[in-house]
Amino acid sequence: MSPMLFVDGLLASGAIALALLSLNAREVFTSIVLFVCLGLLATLIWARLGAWDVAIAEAAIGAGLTGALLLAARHRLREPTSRDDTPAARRPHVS
Amino acid sequence: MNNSLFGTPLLPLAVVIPLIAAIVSLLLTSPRARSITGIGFATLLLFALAPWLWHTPGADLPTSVRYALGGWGAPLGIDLHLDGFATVLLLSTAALVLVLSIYSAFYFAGQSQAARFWPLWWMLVAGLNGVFLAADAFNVYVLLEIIGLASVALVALAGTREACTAALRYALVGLLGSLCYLLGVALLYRHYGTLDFAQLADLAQADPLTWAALALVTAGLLLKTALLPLHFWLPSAHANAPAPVSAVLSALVVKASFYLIARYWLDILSPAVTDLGSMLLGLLGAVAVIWGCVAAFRAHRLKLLVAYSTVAQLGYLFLLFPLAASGTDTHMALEAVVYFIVAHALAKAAMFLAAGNILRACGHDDIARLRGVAGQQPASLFIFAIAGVSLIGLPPSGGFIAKWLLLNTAISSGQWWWAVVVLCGGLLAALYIFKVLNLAFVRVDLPSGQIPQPVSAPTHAGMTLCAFALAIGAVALGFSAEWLVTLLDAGSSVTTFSQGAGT
Amino acid sequence: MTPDIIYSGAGMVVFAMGLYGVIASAHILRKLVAINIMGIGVFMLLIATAHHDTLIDPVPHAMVLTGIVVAVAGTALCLWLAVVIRGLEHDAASHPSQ
Amino acid sequence: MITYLTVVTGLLLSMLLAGLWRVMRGPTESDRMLATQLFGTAGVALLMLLAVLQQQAALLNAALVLALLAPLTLVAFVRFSGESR
Amino acid sequence: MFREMSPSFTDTHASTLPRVARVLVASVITAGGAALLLATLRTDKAPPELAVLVSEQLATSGVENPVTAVLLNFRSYDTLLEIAVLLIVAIAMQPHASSQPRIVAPSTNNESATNLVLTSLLRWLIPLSVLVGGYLLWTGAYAPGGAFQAGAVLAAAGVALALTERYQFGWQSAGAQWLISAGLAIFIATGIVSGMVTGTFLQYPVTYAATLILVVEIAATVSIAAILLQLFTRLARADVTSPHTSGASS
Repeated sequence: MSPMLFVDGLLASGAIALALLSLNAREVFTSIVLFVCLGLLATLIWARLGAWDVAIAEAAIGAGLTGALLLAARHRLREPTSRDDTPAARRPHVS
Repeated sequence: MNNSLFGTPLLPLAVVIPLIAAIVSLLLTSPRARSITGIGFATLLLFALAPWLWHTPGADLPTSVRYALGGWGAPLGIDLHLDGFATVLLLSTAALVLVLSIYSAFYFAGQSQAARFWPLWWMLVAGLNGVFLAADAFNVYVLLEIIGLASVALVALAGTREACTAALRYALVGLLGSLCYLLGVALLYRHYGTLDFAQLADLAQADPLTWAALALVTAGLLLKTALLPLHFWLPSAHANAPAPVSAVLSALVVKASFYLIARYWLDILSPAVTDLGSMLLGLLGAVAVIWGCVAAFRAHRLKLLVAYSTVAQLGYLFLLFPLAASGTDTHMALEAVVYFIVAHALAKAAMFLAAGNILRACGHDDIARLRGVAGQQPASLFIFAIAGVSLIGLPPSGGFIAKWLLLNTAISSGQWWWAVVVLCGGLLAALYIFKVLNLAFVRVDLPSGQIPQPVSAPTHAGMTLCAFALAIGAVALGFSAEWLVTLLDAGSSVTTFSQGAGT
Repeated sequence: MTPDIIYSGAGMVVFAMGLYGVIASAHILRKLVAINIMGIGVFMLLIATAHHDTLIDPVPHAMVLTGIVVAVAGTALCLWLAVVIRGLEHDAASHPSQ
Repeated sequence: MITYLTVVTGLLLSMLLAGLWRVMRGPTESDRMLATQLFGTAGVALLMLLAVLQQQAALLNAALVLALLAPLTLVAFVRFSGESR
Repeated sequence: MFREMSPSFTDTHASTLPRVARVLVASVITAGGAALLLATLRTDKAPPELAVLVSEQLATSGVENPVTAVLLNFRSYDTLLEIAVLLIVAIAMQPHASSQPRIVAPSTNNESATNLVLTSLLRWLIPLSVLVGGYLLWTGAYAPGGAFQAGAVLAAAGVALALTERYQFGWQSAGAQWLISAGLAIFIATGIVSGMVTGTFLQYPVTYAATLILVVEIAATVSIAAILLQLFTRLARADVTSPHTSGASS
């Protein structure tokens, strides 16, 4: 079944490409974003290989929670005052 | 599934009791109740394992015992497995945990970390016992994560920047090691279609994929055992942790991953082991012995010195592989190494507790500033000296017997060069131990009225007593060689998986 | 070329790249991303192993599920330690007397 | 029909991977973040196609979870990167 | 070169490794990886005997989804320990502020911005996530889904709630302690009780297997969700802590 083989090739090479790009990204933020994308692609690969339970878990944890965790940590590692919990230290939101 | 064998129904208790203890101490709110239940559970654990303690070895204890969790049996379910090797380690863990729990109850008294210490402590114990009983490759991965993450959290309890940085590095190394191990397990599963140790031992052959899996498993475990080129994380982590945590890390945690390496090399994947690989491990061990001693000698802090000494002592353990590879002396080499593990566990725990007491009393553990400290801390220095006797391997101590057995094996297997390493290691250990003692026992003539160092926290007598008990244990081990060896013989040898396979 | 070969190979390549990333990169978040990428590589190998022509082996799937949860736990602990160290560094900078 | 769906899957996948270009190029963090949302949306579609291809209706669960949780990273981004704009 | 394992927090793209070391590491990994690849692809996979065994025993496991059967019956010991792993991290990240009576409380931070788009999105997202979480838990017995997935989705709902900044979570409260330890506690209790009946730890009586697995799954879901949510809120500082007590220091 050659069309499916094409899909397989795309998924696998896409995963390799995303891993490579994520590891070589110029900024940490891009690295995180590309990792989240890799998680999404991994979800597709698990689904393709019949690992449906794993696909659901990966969609929830790999693509959702890990990304949020990494972004939250990046925020706290960057902010100038890391411990003083004063409201002034909080940043306004995108509006 | 011969679960009815003597003592076996209680086998899961070795893991379940610590887990329950963890939950209970998490839910308790009173610090006092927490430490009392901690000591209580430690006693309970020791008594649950007591059937093996008081058993006349060799009489009717089977060479190896299996317990099918969930009742499914090996390939489908997960088994527990107990033999002489595991028994010795389980018992020494239980004994050490009891003493260290008592010590910790004093150490953390009135401190806010206690709320997190006790649950993490019990999780760590559960992981250790689980590894010693494990008979499933993937189960070991989960247990390694339990041990790794609990250790990291315990190191971070010290709360200083150095401790947290060391903990973070430890965590990264731990995750890296686990993933290498997991890849190895994945390859094994792919190749042999099973995760059970006994089945793997049956099926294993010498082919490229098995070599790759063995290399990955070994690399992952070596990272966690901190054999020389991969030891970079150990000194800072062990030196910056709270004293009882340092003690358990050096005494037991690194031994757990060594235990697994020994299992994989001598038993589970033994057909794939080559002489070259064994030689390489032995060589790395030998370099670790020498280099660790030199680094310990040059360390500026007392706890760092003790931590580097762990790097050196771990080196001896890896002499097991070339010595066992000679074939005829596998059992003898294993005896020596198991003896060494127990002796080192006791001596090193005692030493870390003594160092912790000194650190607590003086407010620092800068070796240069410990001049004449024996005047103020005679008990701790005395304990340090006794433990040092065992580490150096002077008679009459557990360390002496362990080294004697190692030398014997080395000579009888015709690999005399390892004997030279053992002797050199002992000599170098004497150097750094005596350096400390020499400095500490110097009489300092202080100007009158000047108190040398402010006492930052009083050391409870119980803490000294615990350290003393461990040090005495390390020496007493030298007089009870018979008992330990027969206990080990109850499981006949390490190769119980390949013998007892075929279930 | 079967899916098994494609994805097993890709999994190992991804693992190797992640390994390089862990060793070579300095930033803690990059290291953690690299460790998670290694994890994805292992999981890919396991799930490709589970994929047989006639039936699908659930055991590696269970292993991967366990692995995913363990990975997120480990990542969270590392991130937490990093944040704590950052806070302690900041304290040391603002109260140099301590 | 199966072939047709497979071809559609392949096409969708290549378009999804083309979205990488935006993640790489940026220039702002928001651009990159939005590109991941494209990944998420296309991922949902692909999961549903795979559900039909493999005749595994339960795979729709995965699509559902992905659709629900893909915005989570975006929300976290909005919350945590006030300074980008 | 291994000293460089000490991580940094400043984003310097260039790694701190010297170029020679990087090339060395890269070539070692490439060589090792190539050997591994070759060894793997040249060796045949083992026949799926274990998969056959699982499908044979599926009827006695109490559930129809083979992955759930493996996770919660055949290899339940692994799952038990895995929940312990999560609990360890939760304990490690616990705050130690003393006065936290409730798990969830309205935020005291009155500057919490009200972003209209965000709140209205989350108003839809959160109830739906809770619904899907419950659905995944229930469906896990016979279709893909189960405790982990449900727990993760529920945790995600909580994360969304935390992101609104309208609520704070008190993880030191007694309720939270029970919540995060319930999964492990009930798992062990089930294992012991059924072990008393059947004689083997974690062996469920066949007739009650389905019920027992469901009980364990519900408890595990709750704990997994609570723990994952705790991990996030501690990192994002959306929980109740008095200032200057964050961190592992005392």
